[in-house]
Amino acid sequence: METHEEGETERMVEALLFAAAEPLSLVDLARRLPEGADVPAALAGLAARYDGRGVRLAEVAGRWRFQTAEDLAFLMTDEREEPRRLSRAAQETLAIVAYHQPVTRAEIEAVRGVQASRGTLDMLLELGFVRPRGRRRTPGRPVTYATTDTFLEHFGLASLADLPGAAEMKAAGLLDLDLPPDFAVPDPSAARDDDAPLGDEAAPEFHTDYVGDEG
Amino acid sequence: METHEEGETERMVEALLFAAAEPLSLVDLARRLPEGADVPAALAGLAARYDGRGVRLAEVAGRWRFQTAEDLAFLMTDEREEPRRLSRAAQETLAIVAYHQPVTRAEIEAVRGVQASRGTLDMLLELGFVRPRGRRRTPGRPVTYATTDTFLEHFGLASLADLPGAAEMKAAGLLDLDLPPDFAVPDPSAARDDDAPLGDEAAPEFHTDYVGDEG
Amino acid sequence: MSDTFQPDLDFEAARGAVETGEALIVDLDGYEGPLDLLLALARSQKLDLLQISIARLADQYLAFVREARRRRFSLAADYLVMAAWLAWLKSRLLLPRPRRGPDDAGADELAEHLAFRLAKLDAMRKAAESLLARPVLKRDVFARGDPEEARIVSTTRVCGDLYELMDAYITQRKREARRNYTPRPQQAFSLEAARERLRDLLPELQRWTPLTGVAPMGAGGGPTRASFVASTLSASLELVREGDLEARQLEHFAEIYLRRKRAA
Repeated sequence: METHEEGETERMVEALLFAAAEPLSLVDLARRLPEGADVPAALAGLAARYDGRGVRLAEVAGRWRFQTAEDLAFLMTDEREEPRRLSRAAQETLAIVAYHQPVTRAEIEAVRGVQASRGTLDMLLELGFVRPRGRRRTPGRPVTYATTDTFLEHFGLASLADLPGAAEMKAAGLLDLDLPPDFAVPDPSAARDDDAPLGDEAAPEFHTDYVGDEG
Repeated sequence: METHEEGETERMVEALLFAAAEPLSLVDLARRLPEGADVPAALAGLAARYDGRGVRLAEVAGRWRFQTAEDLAFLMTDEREEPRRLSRAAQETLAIVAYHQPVTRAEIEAVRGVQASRGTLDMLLELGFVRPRGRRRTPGRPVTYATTDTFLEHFGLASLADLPGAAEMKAAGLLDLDLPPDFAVPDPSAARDDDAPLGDEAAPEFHTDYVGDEG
Repeated sequence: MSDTFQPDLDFEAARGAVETGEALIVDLDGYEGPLDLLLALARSQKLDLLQISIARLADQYLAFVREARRRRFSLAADYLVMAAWLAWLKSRLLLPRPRRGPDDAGADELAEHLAFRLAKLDAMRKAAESLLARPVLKRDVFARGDPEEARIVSTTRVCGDLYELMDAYITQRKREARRNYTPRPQQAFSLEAARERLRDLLPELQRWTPLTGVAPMGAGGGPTRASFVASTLSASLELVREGDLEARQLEHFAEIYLRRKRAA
């Protein structure tokens, strides 16, 4: 029958090994435990306690750590569906689409000041956050992009009108005083809808500028 | 007596939770386990098994994780991170958001009786404890704020229902945001929303024999 | 309500409070506004905030404000507004109750509301304390320090973060606002030059040749390719009109082909 002290030492070793970022040696453990603690006995107790469990106590090169039981290793190979964190570039592009929709690729690039890499917008399309929405009635008839319902759900918004505006950005400390006085954040829910729908290519409206915007 | 399957499910859940870098939900666990595995039963079994140990099973933000026992915090000197100290204003603001959510900035200011200084809410937003949630359907459509899963995980809360003292405060009417229409304590911060009464205006009932929460 | 504010503070009441021996520590730095100060005073009066005497609280507050003024502390306006209101409220509380009109909130009711508001702030303050007293992650309790290599991560978490989205947006808009444009003067391929060049090329255009092949490629510093193409197109249309060239396009947006007009 183990004494109270032995039980306590075992608990402490258990907690230390659990929270440690790397395997701990006997010396490491002894240094962090109250003086006189019987570390080997505690390790032996723990090893017995975890015997046959989903996790076991293992000694690796004189250091101790918890590791998954060998027969359950198959559980650990499952890596599907990692939550994809958006890259900074994707986050920025998504933000511009959200606030300026409907927006063309060229307009996104104008705000970002860099060429939107093809991949960024494609990734947002693939993730279902952004969709092609229509064509701007301007020369070249560029495709415009807008956000999707998935976007709203993902960010917990009831509607586009719920996107925080300039006042909230200011409240959140994001707006500095050194911005131009005419600085404004567009309200996407109030955006005018004068784009041509997608897929009406059959009805040409332009006769003079079909040379396109090459170059 | 537990069956072999139950024991195996418990081992697998144990292994997964030990290996996980963050709390896992029932769905996360079920997805990795053989079909038909009784995850809640396995969690209950694990909770009992680890009761009183150096590591214990905790539910945070509706997800599960193993964590070291609270009474062993003194051992964890190497792992401890010096948390960013919250100012008193930030602490109070966080409490108001937590207990009143969704809540607008004006409502926070009304409870505190002072204008929110810049930096208070942004710090909470930046720490990831608070997030913009939507807009109140009232004139001006002010943005509402709510707490995040990070908040629950940080403070070890299974859900918002576990906020300390919330039930008592609610019963005492202390969590109502609706101030009676004739409530006229001068409030410098109220200038911005002086004509936007929130929600229903039924005057709360006052009983002079409220049991104070200290008495 | 503003018409009911008394412009003058009720200093008699304040003096009374001082004479009753209320210990006053005038240190405004410690308080976050008048409500906070009132709460501190109320707490010193009674533990149950809903049982406090608002008249006495008003006295305490006014005495505090008066003391602050005597020591020439500058008081923020909201402290003075509160003082005026409390002085008014106290006078109403002490007066024999007048017949009330339907819109006239009773002084007792206002006093109750104030007590309730203090209780509310107090509740939140205690809530903050009890939150911070909880076992906090990485301070009191610790998660696994060395999770497995093959990361077992939660997939049901929402990773969309509105704050990050706002931040991403505004960072760019700031960048945009600060960007200095130094527009280079556009060099255009003049129509004259295009005509001249096309006339020179006419003998070579015996077969249908795509416009894009006829227009100069453009490289280095000169006009852009778009300008070359546009001017060449315009020049070719002029030559068509003059009867020296033929142009053809099979469908909208398709390539335009040019050919020297054969002599009739």
